[in-house]
Amino acid sequence: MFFGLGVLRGLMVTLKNFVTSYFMPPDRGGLFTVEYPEKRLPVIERFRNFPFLVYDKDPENPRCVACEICANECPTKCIYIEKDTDPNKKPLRRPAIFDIDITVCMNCGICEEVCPFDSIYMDHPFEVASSDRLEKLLFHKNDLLKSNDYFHKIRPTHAAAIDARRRAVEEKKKSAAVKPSETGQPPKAQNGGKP
Amino acid sequence: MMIPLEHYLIFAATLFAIGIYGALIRRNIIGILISIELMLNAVNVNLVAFSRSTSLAPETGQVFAIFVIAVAAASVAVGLAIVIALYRVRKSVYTEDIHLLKW
Amino acid sequence: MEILDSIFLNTKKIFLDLLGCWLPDWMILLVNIGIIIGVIAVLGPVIMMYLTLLERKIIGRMQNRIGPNRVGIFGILQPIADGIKMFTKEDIIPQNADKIVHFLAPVLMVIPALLAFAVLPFGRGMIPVNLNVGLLFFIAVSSTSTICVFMASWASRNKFSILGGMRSAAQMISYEIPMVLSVVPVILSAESLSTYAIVEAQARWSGLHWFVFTPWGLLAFIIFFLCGVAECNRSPFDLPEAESEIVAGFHTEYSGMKFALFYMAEYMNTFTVSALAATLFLGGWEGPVLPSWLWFFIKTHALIFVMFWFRGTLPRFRVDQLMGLAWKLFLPLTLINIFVAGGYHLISDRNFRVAGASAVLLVSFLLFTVFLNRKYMPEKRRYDLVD
Amino acid sequence: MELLNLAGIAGVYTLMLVILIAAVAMVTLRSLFHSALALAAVLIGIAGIYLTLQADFLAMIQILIYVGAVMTLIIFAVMLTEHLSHQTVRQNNRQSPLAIAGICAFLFCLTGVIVRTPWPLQPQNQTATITAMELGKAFMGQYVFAFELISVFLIAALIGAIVIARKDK
Repeated sequence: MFFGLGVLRGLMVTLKNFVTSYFMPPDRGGLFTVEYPEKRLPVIERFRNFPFLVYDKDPENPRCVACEICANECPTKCIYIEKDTDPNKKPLRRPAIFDIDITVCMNCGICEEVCPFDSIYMDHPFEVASSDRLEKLLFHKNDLLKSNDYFHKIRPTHAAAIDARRRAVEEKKKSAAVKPSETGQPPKAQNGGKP
Repeated sequence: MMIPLEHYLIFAATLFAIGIYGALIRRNIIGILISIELMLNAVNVNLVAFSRSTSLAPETGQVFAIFVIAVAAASVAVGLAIVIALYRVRKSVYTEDIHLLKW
Repeated sequence: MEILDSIFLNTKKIFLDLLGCWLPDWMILLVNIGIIIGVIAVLGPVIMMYLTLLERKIIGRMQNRIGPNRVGIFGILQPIADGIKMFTKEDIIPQNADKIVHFLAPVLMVIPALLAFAVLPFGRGMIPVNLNVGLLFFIAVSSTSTICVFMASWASRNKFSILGGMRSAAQMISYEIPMVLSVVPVILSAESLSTYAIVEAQARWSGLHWFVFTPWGLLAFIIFFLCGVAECNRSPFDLPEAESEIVAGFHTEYSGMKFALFYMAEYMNTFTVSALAATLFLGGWEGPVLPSWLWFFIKTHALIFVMFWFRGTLPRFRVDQLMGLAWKLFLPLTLINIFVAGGYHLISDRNFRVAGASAVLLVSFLLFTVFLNRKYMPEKRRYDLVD
Repeated sequence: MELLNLAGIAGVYTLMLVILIAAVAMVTLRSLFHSALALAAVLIGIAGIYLTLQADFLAMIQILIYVGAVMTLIIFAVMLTEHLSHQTVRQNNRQSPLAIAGICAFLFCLTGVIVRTPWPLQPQNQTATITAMELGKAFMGQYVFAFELISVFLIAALIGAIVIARKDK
């Protein structure tokens, strides 16, 4: 039918777009770009970035027992663990060295899933860029250790579920301990499915 | 801006001479066509210079000049069409290679 | 409003009188010409810089994004940043390129773009040179840029640029003819080739008196504007520098300052073509309240907005569609338009001539678009669902 | 003010000199593309000469038709036929000294004639600028037949050129 009608209809679409971009709110045709450094989108809870180690009371004894399951499971092999030894060379259940190479880690979260002792979780801050490629991007144990209440701050529901489960295990162990049961068995924390 | 008529005529004459020189020594047909264009332009300058200073109705020279421009444009169009057709057949535009009446 | 209207003229007059007391009078003449040349030499590049920013902002807003706003408050300094980038970029000349012609092409490309400013009537009494063949001067100057395109494409010895050069030369020639013919009705009714007289002719009529409101004027305006868009190789007609097909057309082998010159020439052409379209059809500096030079800039920037709008919307033309549009639609329409404009002036009865002219034009438009083009028109796609 | 006139006249003579240099360059340059560009320079120069002769409509027509269209045709032809391998081929035949002698003789007697003949000057219309109005009247008045004939001639040339240059399938 008319020769130029399709062109005019197309032009009207862009004109509407152009005009509404000034007046309308973001969801009805307005601008929705967030200008990154000044304004930021809130990080959602399940956001996954590089892992971190959780400690309950003091950084000296983290939950991690250096069982190296996460190091073996890590697809890119970016975790390096060395067991701590007490003065007379008897291995202790604590990591002396716990290094994660950030440049290699791909934030897959497998270490979080396989860890039987709820000690390694994925962190939120993603601005870890630095000029020195080797030294600054190899996180050592003291860079990774963060308190449990930090865990509660960044992932409230997930942390609460974890703590509830740990407390249940504690009670069951305590009630079992009340009955005469053999000692020295380390509390086997069920590695229940992630809530 | 009083430039005597003779100066324009001498200028046009030298331009015409350069055109003839070009047409004589060029081996490439398009080179010859270009020199003919130059000669036509020299003639145009003469026409306009004469009509402005000697004729009673000064616009006749320009009318002639416009007709010359039209004819020159037509001649270039046909000339170059022939050159392209020639090039397609003989693969060369040099005057020495085109010496057979029939090919 | 009179003071505001001729504010620039008065300042120039005051400045010249100031100089007058100790400079001989012929020197004043030269200074006057110097001022005009200076204004154009500054106005051209500044307009070009801020057109690039305007374009990126408008197209950004059409795509629901903001466009440059980091350099300066609203991206005001972005063109300066682009300029510095263009200056500092390395200027590579291909190894077996033809050095002189490679260097000359961008320079000669900018000259016609700048010359075209000389005949634009910026305001009442503010026309750089009031040639009585002003319009013809504009068309002649804008037609010389074809040679610069050839020089650029031939000198860079590169297949892509030669292809781009041939395509853009073909496009420029085939869109120049409808452009020249679409201007004839305007000359016919304004009885003069000088752009200043054309604007005054549009001011003299009573009532809404721009040429665009006459039937032949509207058609001529649309065709002139579209040919202008094609003349500066912009948006829907930018096949010669289509990034997807032939890298960057004839300016593939150019970088740094030379590319900036090509870029500047294109944007200055955009400004001058829309300025001339505004002068010829929308009554140049003619406007009720605002000062005359402001009206001129408002109309020109409205047309420039339409050009950017095309770029934000329309896909690129194929080569045969491009040529088909120029030769099969625009050329016949402009020829018929000249006849209709002639008839329009002979008939004195007002509404009969408007009805008659628009009827003839509509019929011829439909004739050329629907009936003759039916073979090439893509048939309507129907999506019948497979039940 | 006479200084300005002098400058103007000097300008015209320099323009003439520039045109002659460009014409010589056009004839002697090796690569055809460069000589085509020299021709463009000559044509623009001659448009300038028309301006000094107060023929501004003709100057614009010259730029529009010659530099806009004819040059494009010539450059198209040069591009279609020039092999880059031809750069080494000699562009002109051996007769240039002979040609120069002949041309100088021709030029010499021509200038002799120009200088000696008393041209019947009409000083009164020296300053009248021929506007498009008078040209239009001349075209539609005295030369209307030639005007119609030239359009037929151009159409014939157009069709002829297309037929010759077209690849006959």
